Amino acid sequence: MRNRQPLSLHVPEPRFRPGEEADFGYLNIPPAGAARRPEVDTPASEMRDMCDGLVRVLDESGETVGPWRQEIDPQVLLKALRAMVTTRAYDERMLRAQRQGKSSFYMKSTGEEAVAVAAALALERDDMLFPTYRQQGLLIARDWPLVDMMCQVYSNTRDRLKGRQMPVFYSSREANFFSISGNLATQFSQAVGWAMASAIKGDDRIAAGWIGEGATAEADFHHGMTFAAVYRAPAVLNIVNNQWAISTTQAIAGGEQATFAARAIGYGVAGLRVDGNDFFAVYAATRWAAARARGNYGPTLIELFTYRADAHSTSDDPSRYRPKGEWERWPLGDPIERLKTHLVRRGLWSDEDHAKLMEEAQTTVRAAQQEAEKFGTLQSDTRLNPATMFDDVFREMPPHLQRQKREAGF
Amino acid sequence: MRNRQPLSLHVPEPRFRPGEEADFGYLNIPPAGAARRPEVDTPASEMRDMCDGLVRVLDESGETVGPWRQEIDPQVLLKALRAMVTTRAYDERMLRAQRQGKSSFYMKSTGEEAVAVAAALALERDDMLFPTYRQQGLLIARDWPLVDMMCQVYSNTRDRLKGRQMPVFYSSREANFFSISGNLATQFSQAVGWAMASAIKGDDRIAAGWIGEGATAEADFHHGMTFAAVYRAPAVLNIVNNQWAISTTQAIAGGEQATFAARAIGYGVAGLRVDGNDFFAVYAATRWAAARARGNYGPTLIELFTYRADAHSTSDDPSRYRPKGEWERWPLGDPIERLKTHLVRRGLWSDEDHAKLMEEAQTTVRAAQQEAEKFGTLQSDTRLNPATMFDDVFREMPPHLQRQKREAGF
Amino acid sequence: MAAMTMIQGINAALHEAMGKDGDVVVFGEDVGYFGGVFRCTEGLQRKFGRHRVFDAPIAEGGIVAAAVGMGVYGLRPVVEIQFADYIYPATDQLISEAARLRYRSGGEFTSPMTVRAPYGGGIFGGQTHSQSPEAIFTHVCGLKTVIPSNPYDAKGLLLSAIEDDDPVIFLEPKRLYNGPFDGNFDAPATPWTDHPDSDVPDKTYRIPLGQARIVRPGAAVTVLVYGTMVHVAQAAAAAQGIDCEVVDLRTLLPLDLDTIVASVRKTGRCVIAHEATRTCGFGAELAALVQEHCFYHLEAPIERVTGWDTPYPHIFEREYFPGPERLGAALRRAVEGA
Amino acid sequence: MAAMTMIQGINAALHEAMGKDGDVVVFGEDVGYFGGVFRCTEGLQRKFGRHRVFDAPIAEGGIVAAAVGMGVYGLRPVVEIQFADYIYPATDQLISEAARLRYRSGGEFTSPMTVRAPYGGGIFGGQTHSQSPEAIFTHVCGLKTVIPSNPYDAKGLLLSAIEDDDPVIFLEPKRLYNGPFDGNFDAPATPWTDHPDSDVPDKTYRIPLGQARIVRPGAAVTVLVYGTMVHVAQAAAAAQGIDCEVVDLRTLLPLDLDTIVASVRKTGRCVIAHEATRTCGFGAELAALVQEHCFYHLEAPIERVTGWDTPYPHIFEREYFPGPERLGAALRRAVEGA
Ligand SMILES: Cc1ncc(C[n+]2csc(CCOP(=O)(O)OP(=O)(O)O)c2C)c(N)n1
Ligand SMILES: Cc1ncc(C[n+]2csc(CCOP(=O)(O)OP(=O)(O)O)c2C)c(N)n1
Ligand SMILES: [Mg+2]
Ligand SMILES: [Mg+2]
Repeated sequence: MRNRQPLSLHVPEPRFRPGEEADFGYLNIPPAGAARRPEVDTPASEMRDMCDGLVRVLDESGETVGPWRQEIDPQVLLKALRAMVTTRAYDERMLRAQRQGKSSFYMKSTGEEAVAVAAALALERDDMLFPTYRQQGLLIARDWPLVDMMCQVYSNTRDRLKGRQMPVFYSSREANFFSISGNLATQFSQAVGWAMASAIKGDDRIAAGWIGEGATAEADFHHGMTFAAVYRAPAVLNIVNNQWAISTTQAIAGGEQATFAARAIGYGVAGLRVDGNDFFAVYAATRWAAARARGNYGPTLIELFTYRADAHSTSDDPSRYRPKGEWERWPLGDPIERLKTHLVRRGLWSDEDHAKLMEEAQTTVRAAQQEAEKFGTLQSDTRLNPATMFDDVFREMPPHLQRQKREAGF
Repeated sequence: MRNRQPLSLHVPEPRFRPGEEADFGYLNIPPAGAARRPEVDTPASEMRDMCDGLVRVLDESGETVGPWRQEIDPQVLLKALRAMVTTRAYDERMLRAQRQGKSSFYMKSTGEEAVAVAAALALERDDMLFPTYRQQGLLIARDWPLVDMMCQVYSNTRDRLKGRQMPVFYSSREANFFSISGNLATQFSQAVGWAMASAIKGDDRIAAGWIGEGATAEADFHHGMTFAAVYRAPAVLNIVNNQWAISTTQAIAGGEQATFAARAIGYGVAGLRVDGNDFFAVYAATRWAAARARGNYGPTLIELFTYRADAHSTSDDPSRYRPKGEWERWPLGDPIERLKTHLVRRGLWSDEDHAKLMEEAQTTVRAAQQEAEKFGTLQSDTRLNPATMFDDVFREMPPHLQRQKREAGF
Repeated sequence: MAAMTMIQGINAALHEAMGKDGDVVVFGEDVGYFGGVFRCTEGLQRKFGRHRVFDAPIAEGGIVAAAVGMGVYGLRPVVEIQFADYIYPATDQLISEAARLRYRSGGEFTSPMTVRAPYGGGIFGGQTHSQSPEAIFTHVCGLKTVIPSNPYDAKGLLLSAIEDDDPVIFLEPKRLYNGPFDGNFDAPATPWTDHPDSDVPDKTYRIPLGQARIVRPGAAVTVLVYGTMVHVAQAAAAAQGIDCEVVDLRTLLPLDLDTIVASVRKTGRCVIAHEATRTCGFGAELAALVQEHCFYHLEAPIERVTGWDTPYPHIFEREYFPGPERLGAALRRAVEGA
Repeated sequence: MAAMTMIQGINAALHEAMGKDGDVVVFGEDVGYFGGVFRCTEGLQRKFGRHRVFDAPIAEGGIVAAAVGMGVYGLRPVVEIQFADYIYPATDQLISEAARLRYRSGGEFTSPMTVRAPYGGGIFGGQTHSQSPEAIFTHVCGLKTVIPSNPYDAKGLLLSAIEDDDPVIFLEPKRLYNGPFDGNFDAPATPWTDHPDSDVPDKTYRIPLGQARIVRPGAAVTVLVYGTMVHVAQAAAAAQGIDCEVVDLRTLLPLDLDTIVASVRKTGRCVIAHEATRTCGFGAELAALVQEHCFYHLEAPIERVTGWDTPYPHIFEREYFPGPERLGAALRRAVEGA
């Protein structure tokens, strides 16, 4: 079997690069309402098709349609809209603050607000969240004080993390929001460990974890999926597929060969592929997965199909690697606009209300900012006490750190 | 949504423990010939069913049946039988040698001979193999000298690995057989790197990697699958599911929720689930995967469904964790017996021939052993020169190692 | 009071910890029904059930990650890494997560886990069943590292490690599991029963982390050791007839510097021994500290007797192992120096 | 001859290596079309094509594993770990595989890879964009560790690293990428152009691994440094008006011990500085070696000036960074000692 053809390496590329016109026509987006809704106790092996489809509830006209449609209390919908609008306003404001030198760094979640807000509202307040740096909407939807978040971003004297973490790596035990790590993916398998612990103790709280599509390539994703599958951990595991990992296309993470939801199939875990810009879809899918977990039927892997509308972070310049205006062309639209359209259509909301809400959000954020800046910003002279730098390495400070603290002059 | 039921942790257990009677009736084993045979360029998404079925060619009567049936030159079949019988005889002999204190350790592949021998014969001699410690059959089928293998097991003066590696961690560049690592799974992703390199250079050689079902839980499995899928690496990736990982059931690796072949689905990689005790099935599946890889259609994940007939290693005592006689009850039988039955049925072989072959294998192995022992065993006084201990850490020995070598008195 | 092997001492500590605290869980590869490849978890699953003692997938990184999550929930996981050589897949979860969690969360979240792993050579394990990776972890702020040298300490230190609210790497000298080993490969194996430190009280007792133990008082030279080398040091001292002060560190981090400094200031000489490779081994830190704190008392260079900077070679264990001869020569150099 | 930044020097080395040897391939996170988050691989994909320069999945362990396999095939992979803080997921493939392969295969298989990673603090990166993990790798036999301190060395050392047949960890002080930094946070940033070592010849040249460089000869005290600290040491010497002999190690392993010993025997005093945490940092090995080889010449304790044994705190970089003041105080202690 000689004279064989030469092999060649396949290197995936994004469809469009700067200078080109983005056209997402190639994506086949099933219509809203098309996806079936299995019972929450359906064996994973009998719902593999859910990994290739797309759970969508809100159609183009703002109607909620299909089996995943469910009645949601208008108060919850309005709370959701407010949380998403506030999240966007917060992001805008904090980006500006970073540009003004008030913080060293910032990361926005623009376009992905529904991913976090819908999940927060679909889960119970005492369920434990293991997020990435792009789910600030979880905290905001849980009514966590913006001032507290801003104090972390500013690393000021009220930063509960004592100036140790880069901006946006929030942590709040009170909000059941796990400390965000700078190391990608690690929280994903930890979430499964937490869920296992809850099951071991016969508790009824479940865990939810998030991971970016790019980070699914890390070991922790595999470990989280394996442990969740083997021990049927009560966990809702979310992959946020926003198409990009800094400059790298989702295809380099394996998105070209299969959906990210399909990863679930290999582990025998229930998988759902969901329109991440559709509040109703994310809410319904999260509810479904939470019910499955609480019923002891095991974990669910949810791919949230969305788009990173803005730069990866303040250190990034997307115009170097992707066309401008991709976001405007994104076929699944803007999660805030879509929820708004629905509410207006139902007569629960109006353009005036919306303008007012945006105005209020601005005011809230600005007020919080003023309050937070009372405790300083990155630029302030009044800073946290550097002596605290030696605390919390261990529960009690061991002798060598006491020596070093003295050596440092504290 | 309060008064929720308490959660509980699911901890998989093997069906049978010592004292119980093993009964594999619960396994549904499709009949030979039942599995379809897709074209080698079939998109992975169109052959997911292959991950749940079982490619089987040899039926109970020793007939080869179904679409995976292919003509194999009788000379190849006889070579295969000889290689498998020799492998088993070699294992027996080396186990005895270890018991006699001639080596520190040994690992048998009893019951899994077809997995290695069929693959070796289905691949080209210049394809690169990245095995685990349980594919000694690869070397034997490639006619690698038993004496050389034994010298490694004995760590004697002819051990090309200079006494550095534990027994059975063979390595042979000449045989395109990669250095076996004591760290599980690492070779799996390395095999994919080798395959990528071959593709980068426009070469036509492919890589084959093996991993135990237990080790699939390691990061390297995920990395290997991800890289193979993304870059369509020309690699044949084998999971040897022999049901056990030392004392741990395959269910703890995730085998309860899905087949191991199904892992392929999540990555969008072609997957095949194969009767690992069926020489014809393993051969045909490996051929199929190799053709797919050579055609630049990408990698294939093959689950070889088999059973670890003997102890994990000479340090292990399976009677502590599984019933005696499981192997006798294993529904897929003994790979050697099954190939023999086929050959006899075709009139290519007879019980006499077989008795003679077993006799010859014994003789060959015994002769090789005598030859190998000329160069010593673990117990011998004539040993490799300890001064060589400092070689090969780096290409050239750096000053600090030269100092240490002197310090050691060399 | 019962004469126990190291394995039994460890097993006893695990039984006590699980009996006392329902939040202690044990998992790892083959630790459940089978009781661990070295039998350290024997009987735990039978006694405490599969929900608290279970086999884990072969994924050290996943095992430690799960333990981090469980710790956040409020459990006290005790995980086993089958061999210290296989701890590397878990380094990211150990270094970036377990060790950093308390700090980065301002004290809100912690990781009270114990990671047990057999380490060290001398059992023909070759380079992947013989390593001593302690120095990698002692370099990581936020981790404690403990290494017992006998059954009594093993039980007392393991109980302290499990009850400690910070992550502890607990390395068990596998060469000592079934009997003391002084580095003399030709001597017949001796059981623990003949050794005083094999008397392990049934009652609960703890040995605080961070306290060294002077196992042999002496005036001529201070010998800093831990784990297997504690026994080698005593043999070397006896063989050389040198009045060594042998200090068993027991905890590498936090280190009992006071005991070390007091001893070296008294003897004026110091020899350090460990099985790990030399360059950047823990002996380097000890040497640096001793000369920083005892410079004006030192009468000879501090000696390091260690494993060579090569992988642990299967067939050359004897030549690789820092045995009594090499240690003895260093002791002579130290006492004769200056 | 052109004035280059460190980034340009590294980029130039990569261009030359790829141009000269068709077996050199470059991959890592965001290194392809984008050219790397620090732009070190800028232009490589355009010049050499997607088959030789490409983005990798976010899996450091997979990246190094693929590089091992490629090395076995016969390629010379140069991989980028986006930040040294993210190298931990790759430790098993680095320690158990790349470092051991030549040894365990009796020299049959090797791993000629170069692993590039920006390291060190000073850019408000917090604990996960500021680490200096060199000591973890210098402890591992089979790995070489190289750290340049200027554009000229960066190019010459990187070329040697790529052509080296053993695995090399190549750590790039990110704080120096765009200009020298002497630890004075208030001083205006200075560009490389004003620095003599920014003159980078267009022609190929190599700086052999294992050779230190005396960047400032002196008689009063030997200062052992590498990377960013080379500049801090010179600033401290100037500020203190102490006649320091500043040795830029450039390669940590293999170490140029001869140069170190000769210098300390001359000065009788030694100060070591690095940004990494102190305990078991590379400074510990240097202190141990210096006292072993220069004991009778030492007139004062060897000083270590390092990052504290805490994670790198985002807001307290200045207090954490071993700057000229702390180094200066140590220099004074060293010269006044005894
Ligand atoms: C272990 C690790 N490797 C690399 C990085 C650097 N890094 C930070 S964010 C990022 C991209 C992540 O992309 P994705 O997972 O898709 O999440 P997204 O930013 O799109 O929300 C990378 C590579 C890191 N933080 N941690
Ligand atoms: C990284 C790592 N972890 C753990 C071990 C210890 N160990 C050696 S073999 C083995 C079981 C492997 O089972 P499997 O992968 O199914 O292969 P099999 O032995 O059944 O062929 C274990 C846990 C190891 N060698 N490497
Ligand atoms: Mg992304
Ligand atoms: Mg197995």
